[in-house]
Amino acid sequence: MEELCTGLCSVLAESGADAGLALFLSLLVGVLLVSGVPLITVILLIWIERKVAARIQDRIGPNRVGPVGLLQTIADMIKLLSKEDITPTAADRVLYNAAPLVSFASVVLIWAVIPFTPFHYGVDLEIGALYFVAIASFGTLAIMAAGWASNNKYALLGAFRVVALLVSYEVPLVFALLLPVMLAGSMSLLDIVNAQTGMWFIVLSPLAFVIFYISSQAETGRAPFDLIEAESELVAGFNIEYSGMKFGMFFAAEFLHVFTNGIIMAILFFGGWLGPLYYESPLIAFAWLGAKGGLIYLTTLWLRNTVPRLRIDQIMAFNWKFLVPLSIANLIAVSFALKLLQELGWAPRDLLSASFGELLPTTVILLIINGAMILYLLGVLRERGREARRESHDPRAAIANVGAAAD
Amino acid sequence: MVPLWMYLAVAAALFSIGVFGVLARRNAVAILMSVELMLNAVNINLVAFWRYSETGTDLLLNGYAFTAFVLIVAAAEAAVGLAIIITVYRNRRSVIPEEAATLKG
Amino acid sequence: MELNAISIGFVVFSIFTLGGGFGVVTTRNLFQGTIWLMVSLFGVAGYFILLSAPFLAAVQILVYIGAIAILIIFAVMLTRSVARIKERYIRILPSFIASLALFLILLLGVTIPIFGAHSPESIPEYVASTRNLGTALVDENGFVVPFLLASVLLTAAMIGAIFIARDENA
Amino acid sequence: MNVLNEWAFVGLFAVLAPVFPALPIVIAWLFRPRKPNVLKSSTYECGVETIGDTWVQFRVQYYIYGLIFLVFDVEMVFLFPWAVAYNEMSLFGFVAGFLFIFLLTDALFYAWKKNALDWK
Repeated sequence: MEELCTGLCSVLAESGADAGLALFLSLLVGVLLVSGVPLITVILLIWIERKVAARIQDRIGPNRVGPVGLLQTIADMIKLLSKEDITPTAADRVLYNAAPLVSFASVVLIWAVIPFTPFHYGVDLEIGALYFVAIASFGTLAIMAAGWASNNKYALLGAFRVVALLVSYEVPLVFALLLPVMLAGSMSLLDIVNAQTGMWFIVLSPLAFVIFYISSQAETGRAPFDLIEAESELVAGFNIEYSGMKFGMFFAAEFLHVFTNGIIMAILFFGGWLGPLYYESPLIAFAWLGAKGGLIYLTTLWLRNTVPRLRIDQIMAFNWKFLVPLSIANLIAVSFALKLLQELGWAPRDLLSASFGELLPTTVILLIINGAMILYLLGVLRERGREARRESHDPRAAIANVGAAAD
Repeated sequence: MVPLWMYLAVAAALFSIGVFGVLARRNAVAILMSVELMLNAVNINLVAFWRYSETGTDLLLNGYAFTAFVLIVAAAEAAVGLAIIITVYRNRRSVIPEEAATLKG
Repeated sequence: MELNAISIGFVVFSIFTLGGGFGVVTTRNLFQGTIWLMVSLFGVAGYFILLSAPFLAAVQILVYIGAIAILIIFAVMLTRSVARIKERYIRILPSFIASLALFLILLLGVTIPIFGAHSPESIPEYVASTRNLGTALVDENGFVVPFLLASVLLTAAMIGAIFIARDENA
Repeated sequence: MNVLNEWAFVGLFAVLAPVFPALPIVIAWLFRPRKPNVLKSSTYECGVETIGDTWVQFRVQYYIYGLIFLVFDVEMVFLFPWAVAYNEMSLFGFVAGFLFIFLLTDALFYAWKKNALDWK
């Protein structure tokens, strides 16, 4: 929105408005334009989510309101608006009401730094990638506050479990995020996209993408990590005491968060708007970003509807004993190999201007390293799976396992 | 721009609030939170002095880097301090520092 | 001090910082105290942005609101006294006088020497970026020793805290 | 746009972002029925009376996870600048960063060996 802002700003200033006021107004228009994108998509996302889930489960899904059920979300919103909003007497009113707002706002705020096209973006912060992680921590605190302010045992227990899950999976997420930052030599999301002109980062560090994908699936509380809404075990988790529109806000935030993470992954690893003919028109660039983000989003929906939920001890063990060591090892391996190549002069030091040909030797070597790591990991996982199956056939071990799970 | 002394005045006020909390609160967790306030007041000063120092052409990073180190120390302090509080609570069912003074002769 | 975005930001963040600080030392409820602490530290992050150190601001939010707040809340829930602490404060009047005196001394001692000096016009236009910090951190003439010492400190803190907090009976 | 204008944008965004979810809630507040009664606004507990205080005791494992997370999170204070400067640094710089990560990995390894990573 930069050019629009400065353009509007100068027009307003010429028409005799105060310079500060002109700037404020142009910023306001920019904010409304940028925030409009997530707010409009979220209505569509809920419909897509339900339709995809229905198709996977061999149902039809919403099909009554509007063409192919497109207006179902609007109908649901009207229903939620007319619902009575119950605030428990024991609740801490201020925090109870603020929590859903902060939860939703923390997701919308991420969109401020997302570059839609080479020229259309809210802001290009020097610390864009870090901003994305920092803003997400507000969401965690909001969940904690919601659980506590409800003044309900189940809400608090649910919030504790969710927060433990969220903070645990943030560690591999940030370690995986370091790789695109390292390759591009910048935290600005615009620079990260531009650095992928020669080669997408998914090719340079596929393992980092896998780690990022898994942990962002956990960050958004999706299956197989959906402890947030494990309705069969936790009554409803941290949002048990919420009703009406406030309850709806937590859900809207979750749906939007999944899609936002898809877009972020498209930017970090799939070259954002880069694709054939992207320079022809901003619309094509925007379409590329939307297509890539949408595709990643669809795979998360697919996962959500096919994979069963894990127990919390399994989730934690998977994170701390597998994902975190793996993400550290990946960071060290890739950074070591790349530094060695740079010292030998085989890899360019500046990816922003490196072409495809210059990057080819680097790509091949990094791919070999990543491939070797992935093969080794698959071997480890297969062995663990075999062990687990053997244990589950042994009745005594099975009983011991049940005892451990019940704790 | 805001003049430097205003940042320092706010930092001084924040530090004094922290001191009051450390002196007057009874709960160990509250005391720890007050200590965090004091550390952050120091950080405001560091960054403000860093920003307003006249460097000429070369870049001085001392204030900037020092703030990052203070942040790390604050985090380590919080982690160990809270762990101690939890352990003392588990053994003595109390979070009041005066009541945990068993080493006193 | 004319009215512009920076001065508005300064006033807003001052309210956040000091108001949050008052909240921390006055609320009886430790959970609310934690939230107040986060309000205060958010204000500090705002100062960092005004002082052209956005990286420190982001890190402040990441470390405090993302991690330390969660840790304090966990600790509050773990150490909830069965018998509530009756009185909130001890030595309230002496503490108040002491901290007020300290504030006045700090204010006088800090502002008088620099009042009028460092006029806003003289501050450097160009400020260090995150890249400069990164280069300096691993430079042998820069901060490489403190950089590694920080790692040792964090390792020691983590091992120590786990050793202390671990419940051997469980 | 200079740097502070960018942050003014983010600040304005941060002010407006909570307004979007607040709007439907306020609209709902205008239209929704209000029929509170004691049972409805009491704490939910599967239809029975709430026993005891909400604040049940929690296991220390939550704290341990929070602690390890804190240490890794704080590590990012240095690792992000390191990653940004990565392309320009010499082998020495890389080794320093490697040592930094390696020391932290030690702590994780210690926690693993002491079974502090197990959910119990």
